[in-house]
Amino acid sequence: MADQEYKPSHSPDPTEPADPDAARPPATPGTGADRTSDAVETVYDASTGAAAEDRVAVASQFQLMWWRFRRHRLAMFGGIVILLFYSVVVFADFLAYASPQASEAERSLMPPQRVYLFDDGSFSPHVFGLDSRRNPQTFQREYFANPDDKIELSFFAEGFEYNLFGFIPTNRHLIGTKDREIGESVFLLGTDVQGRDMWSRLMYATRISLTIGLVAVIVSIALGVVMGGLSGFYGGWVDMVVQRMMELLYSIPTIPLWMGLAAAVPDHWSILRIYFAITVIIALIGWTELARVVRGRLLALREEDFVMAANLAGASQFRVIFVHLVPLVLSHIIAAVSLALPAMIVAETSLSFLGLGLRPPAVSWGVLLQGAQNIQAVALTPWLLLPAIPVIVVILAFSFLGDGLRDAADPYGM
Amino acid sequence: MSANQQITTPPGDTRVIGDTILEVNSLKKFFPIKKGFLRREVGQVRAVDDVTFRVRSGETLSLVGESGCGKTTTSRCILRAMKPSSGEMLFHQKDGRVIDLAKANRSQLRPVRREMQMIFQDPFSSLNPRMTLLDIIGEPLLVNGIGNRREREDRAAELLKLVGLRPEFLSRFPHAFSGGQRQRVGIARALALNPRLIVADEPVSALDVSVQAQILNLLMRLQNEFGLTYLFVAHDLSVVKHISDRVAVMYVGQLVEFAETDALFHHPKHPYTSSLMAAIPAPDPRKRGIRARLKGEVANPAAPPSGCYFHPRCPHAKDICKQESPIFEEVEPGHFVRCHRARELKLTGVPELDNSGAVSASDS
Amino acid sequence: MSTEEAPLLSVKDLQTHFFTDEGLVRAVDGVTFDIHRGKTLGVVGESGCGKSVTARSLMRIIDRPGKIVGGSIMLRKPRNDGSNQIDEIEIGELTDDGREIRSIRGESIGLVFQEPMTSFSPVHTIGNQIIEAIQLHRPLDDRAARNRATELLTMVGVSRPEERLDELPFQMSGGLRQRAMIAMALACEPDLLIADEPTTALDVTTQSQILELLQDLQEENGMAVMLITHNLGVIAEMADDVVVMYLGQVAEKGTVDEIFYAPKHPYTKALLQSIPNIYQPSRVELPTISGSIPHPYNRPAGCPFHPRCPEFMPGTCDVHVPETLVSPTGQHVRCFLYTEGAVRIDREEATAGKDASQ
Amino acid sequence: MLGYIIRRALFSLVTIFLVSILSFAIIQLPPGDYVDSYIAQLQASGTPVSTSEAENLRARYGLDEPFAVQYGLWMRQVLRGNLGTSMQWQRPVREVIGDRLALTMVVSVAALVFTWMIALPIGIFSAVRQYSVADYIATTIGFMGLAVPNFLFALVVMYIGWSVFGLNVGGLFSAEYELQGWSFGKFLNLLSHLPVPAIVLGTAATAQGIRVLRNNLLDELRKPYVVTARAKGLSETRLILKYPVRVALNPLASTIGYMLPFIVSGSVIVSIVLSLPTVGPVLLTSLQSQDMFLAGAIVLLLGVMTIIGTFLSDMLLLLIDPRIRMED
Repeated sequence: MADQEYKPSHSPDPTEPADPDAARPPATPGTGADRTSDAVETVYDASTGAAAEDRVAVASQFQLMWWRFRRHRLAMFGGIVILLFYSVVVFADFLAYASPQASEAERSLMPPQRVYLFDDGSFSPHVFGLDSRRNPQTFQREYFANPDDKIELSFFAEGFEYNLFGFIPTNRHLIGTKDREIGESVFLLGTDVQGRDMWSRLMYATRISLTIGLVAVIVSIALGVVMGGLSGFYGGWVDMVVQRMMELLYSIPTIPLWMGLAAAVPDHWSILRIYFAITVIIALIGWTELARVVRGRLLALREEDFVMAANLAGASQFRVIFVHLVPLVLSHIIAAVSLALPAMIVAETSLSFLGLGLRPPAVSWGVLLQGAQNIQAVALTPWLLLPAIPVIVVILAFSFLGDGLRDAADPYGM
Repeated sequence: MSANQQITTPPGDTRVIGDTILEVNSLKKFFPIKKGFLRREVGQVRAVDDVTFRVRSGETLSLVGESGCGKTTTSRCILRAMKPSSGEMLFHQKDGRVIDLAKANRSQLRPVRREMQMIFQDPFSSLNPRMTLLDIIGEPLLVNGIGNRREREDRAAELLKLVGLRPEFLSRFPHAFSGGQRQRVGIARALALNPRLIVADEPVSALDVSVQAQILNLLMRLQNEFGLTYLFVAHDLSVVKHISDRVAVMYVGQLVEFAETDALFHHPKHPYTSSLMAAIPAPDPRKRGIRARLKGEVANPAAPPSGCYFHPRCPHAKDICKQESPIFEEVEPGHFVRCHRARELKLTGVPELDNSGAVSASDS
Repeated sequence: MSTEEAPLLSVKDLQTHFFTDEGLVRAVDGVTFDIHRGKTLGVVGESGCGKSVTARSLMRIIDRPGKIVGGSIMLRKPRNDGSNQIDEIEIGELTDDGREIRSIRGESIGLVFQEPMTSFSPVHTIGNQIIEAIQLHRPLDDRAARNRATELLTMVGVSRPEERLDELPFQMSGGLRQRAMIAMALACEPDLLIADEPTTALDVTTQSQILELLQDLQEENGMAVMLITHNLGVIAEMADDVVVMYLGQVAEKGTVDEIFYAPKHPYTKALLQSIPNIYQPSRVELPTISGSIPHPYNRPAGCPFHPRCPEFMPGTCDVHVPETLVSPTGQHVRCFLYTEGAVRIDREEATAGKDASQ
Repeated sequence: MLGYIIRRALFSLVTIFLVSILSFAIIQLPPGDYVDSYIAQLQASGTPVSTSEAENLRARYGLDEPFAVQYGLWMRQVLRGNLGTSMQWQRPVREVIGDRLALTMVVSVAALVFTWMIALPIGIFSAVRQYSVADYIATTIGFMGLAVPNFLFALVVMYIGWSVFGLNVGGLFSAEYELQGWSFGKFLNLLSHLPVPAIVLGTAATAQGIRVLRNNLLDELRKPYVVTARAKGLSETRLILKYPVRVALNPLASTIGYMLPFIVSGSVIVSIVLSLPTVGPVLLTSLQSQDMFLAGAIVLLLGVMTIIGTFLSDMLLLLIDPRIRMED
């Protein structure tokens, strides 16, 4: 423990309010917790709001955080968007109506179809079939809607076989076509060069891109918490070494390094192996931010009096770390994770986009966006840029969520 | 230091001041100063520099001094929150065994910790915001394997009542309480293991003035009730005067004076103590008047002056004070001073009240 | 309060509120007092009583979401042209960052803060910051301003002032920084010095040095001082008149003698009794004020002190807001105990003198 | 202070050393070695290579030695300024990337300048007018800037440039200057092409800069010294610029340190999309074709450049923060 009396004088305590009289926000949302009466000396019970007050008094930190978080509209919104996206991860097969690999040169680069919801005033969602012909000048295929070829859409239609949740075999999909070959004639978001359905591919890409981020984050949490924890709790030379490692990784441009490592992943590996290799590469470099957060919090908390109180009570190191410190750092870790996830997703997307990450036949957002590399071509087929939208939306949602979590993580509003 | 010096407890006080509970002998704590790009040690901050005193069971002994004088470091060393550089700290355990805290290792300290607890200054940082009062107060019991869950709950409730809080509060979290109430919780936690010695580090200085008295009364009541020994670290001399039996004054890591409270406040023998007394603003507008103010600033503990550390600020300094360090000696029974001129100087302290309650004439 | 001359500063029914997300905080709620030339007004109160906000309101430096919502702050400022004319300026009506209010800040009213550590910018030298304060209000060139700054540091008892000017705040001790702070506040010889807890962060010995310095300076140039503190000892030592605040309101107001020897408000009385006094015998049970200060968001109805008041009268104190009463001697108290009139105040006074000295 | 500089410089050297090991590891990582690729290349161009020739080659390059020895050999070359030969280009690596490295720096610095030109005023404004409409707009733009990955932003800019204006916004030079030597005209042409990559590259960093500056400034605005300055009678604008902004700039100076790696990283990937003649596209093709000496050299040089940049930003911090300057 550092001696309190010899702290360097130029680091004033940041938690000290500048003006003792200035209105401080209450420690807890909404109700003033300090009102609780002093039992023995005086009975000071306000007649109103006593129930709400008791609720606050016995609320745990996580409840307080949740109350505070709930007031952060953007963060709530971000959270809901994230949940929606992760439900796509779970139900990708159900939401897709065509196999992501089913290609057909005849249907190359179809534009998205317009969906008509009503036919003669009655609800009957349908699209029109497309006729194609090759433009003799440009040799591009051009498509025309055929109003006579009405393709009706139905919900919970039968389609290709898959296992729901990985173990329930089924062939139901959210939408499908009546009395037509499944996945033959509906292309809600158009097709790519090889005539593969963009909508279905996007569903599968979402699954891959979002899980790769999640797995990478889990790996980095493990690394970050262990390294940051060691560094922050033990201080001294352990801290020194970990700090230098973090600085090192911080001062190197990561993308070239990622690219170098990713390029070393052999072509002949299975999709799964590549998936994990890329995850690990991303995580190896991404753990520093988490470690920094954990370390900073631990260093601050280690100096708190309640840690000393626990030590003096005879609590073991183990208890001090896991009962006192870790729960207090946890909320910060959660916040940091929600801010780290988008970085991981961008990393995967970038690498895959460059052709150094996941490679076809794997489908991820980055892989899909490879189709948009040639911008002159994209100008003619703009729907190939569509996968950019989920990337941006997810990252924004994570940023909002993370920001809200970070604010809520400290109920005392640091 | 004579161990048998009798302390007279004030009227109405039921305490029995007993034998030595803690002997601190030549305690030193130096912090290295590192400089340059190799971080070489170029010097030392002598935070605690040869401190010797005894604490008797049942008494309140206060450590006072200006910030940076080493009082907090001393208390942290005694609690073994930090390891002293050298010296002895002999703790007399309940069963009569004596352990040197300075040399004890973690496992040897464990049983002693139950007899020695601490009350903190900051009522906010001293309670884990994630734990209920039950968890906080019950922790010392839990980690020492005392009682089952039910018994711990009963004990915690009892402790809450003892410090003036409602037992229903056990399920609440610290954020629901004001500073004064939190300080009570901290006191309850310190009492959980039935300690004999409590180190209180500025226990009221973070509290509102109107709440200070509540906590001081509580501390004194608990002391009477349980025969607690307090080592009280504070800078507010009015509070120290109010609560202590004996007072040790520190200056730049050293004890400069040590005596019973009344002797020290009314008849200080060290010029520094006298200056401290003179500096206390009295809450009485009719006793105003410029007193001899202490000039200059506290010496730097990394480079203390020669001779007596206080001589550059001392109005009574002579040549000898610049050259020789005075020794800490007993000039009157129970009154220890580190000053070359302790026996000859007539210093003023806080005026004594005569029977009628008026201030005696010795004060201006 | 028997000064013939019109007060330097008259504050009437000042109200400063904070509009926070969680609700409205009436930090200052109808505060009235005068400050006279050459006198020291002590303002005592515990955390959240609004004493600092009051001080900042006088200079119009309330941070958002705070706002002065009512009352008047009248400054009587002597004209600079040598005539004996006095300008009456209503500070409450000046525009926020306008020229007029800026010419009052630093020029007519100086401010000294509690935190000598953080009250100076950490990356500018002390000299830079003091010279700026001089040049803002005085047409001096750099050289002359620097000389003036040296003079100021000498005046507040800083040794080696020339060198100190080029030092950074963190290189100085707390006591020195507080002296430099006072030097800066005095740069333009203000009519009023507001000292907001000037010694709270300092040790007793340094505290006494700083208090002595303030007394000397006041004697020399006859400025008025508004001294804000929670330390009754400091008030007793320094103040001529005293304002006792509780939760944004003036509980009691009078001369320092009246406050210490004839306190009227139960809060003042309780406060005086509950602080340990070095003249009292040790280890006696102190009379206490029960409970703790309510959170500013949860101000009790009626008299704000009623939940803690030993003289609480149910049905009155917790329902109605007490009026401010004035005794013939000019002592103000805001309490229902004295509503029958000034007679009761006089009766109290006869016995109270003895009480306080016991 | 000198101690600090020496410590910092030493640390930079150690970092460079570690980066060089990482770079070398990248060279070594792909299955097979340089000779395999070389032989494959020769055979592809119709020159058969025998096994003994291959062995000779291996011995010559020290490829049969352990990692540490090979690293030593590589470092000896690198320190002499010989970065090896690019297999793909059949030219010394130095020649291949010389100009491109300089242009990488130009683009990165342009992005950094853009970042601060935008982030400074917006950050200050949104802190001073916290919770105003303008603050919300700045914050939202900031979030967008952070959320849109560089390469996507580049794609979108390219797409809009092409589909709306019919322009190819890529590249750093117009076609007529592309292959020419350096001239004043070429320089002007470069300047006219810089804004698009600088904006694309700088946006994310700008967003980060705004957030960092805003947060720092909000912290500083609450400090007592601001009230002190206000109490002197200083006008609000002067006050904010002289005090809190000045103090808040200190952490910003160190921000440049970690922004640089960020920007250089971004430049690699943005250059590929915008086909800028920087090292980015070369790095990509060299990685794809396993031209490992080239790739290793680029990773090493980018690393060294950013480390030097970080060191310089630390020195800048030293210059502007007297507190650090005064220590030891």
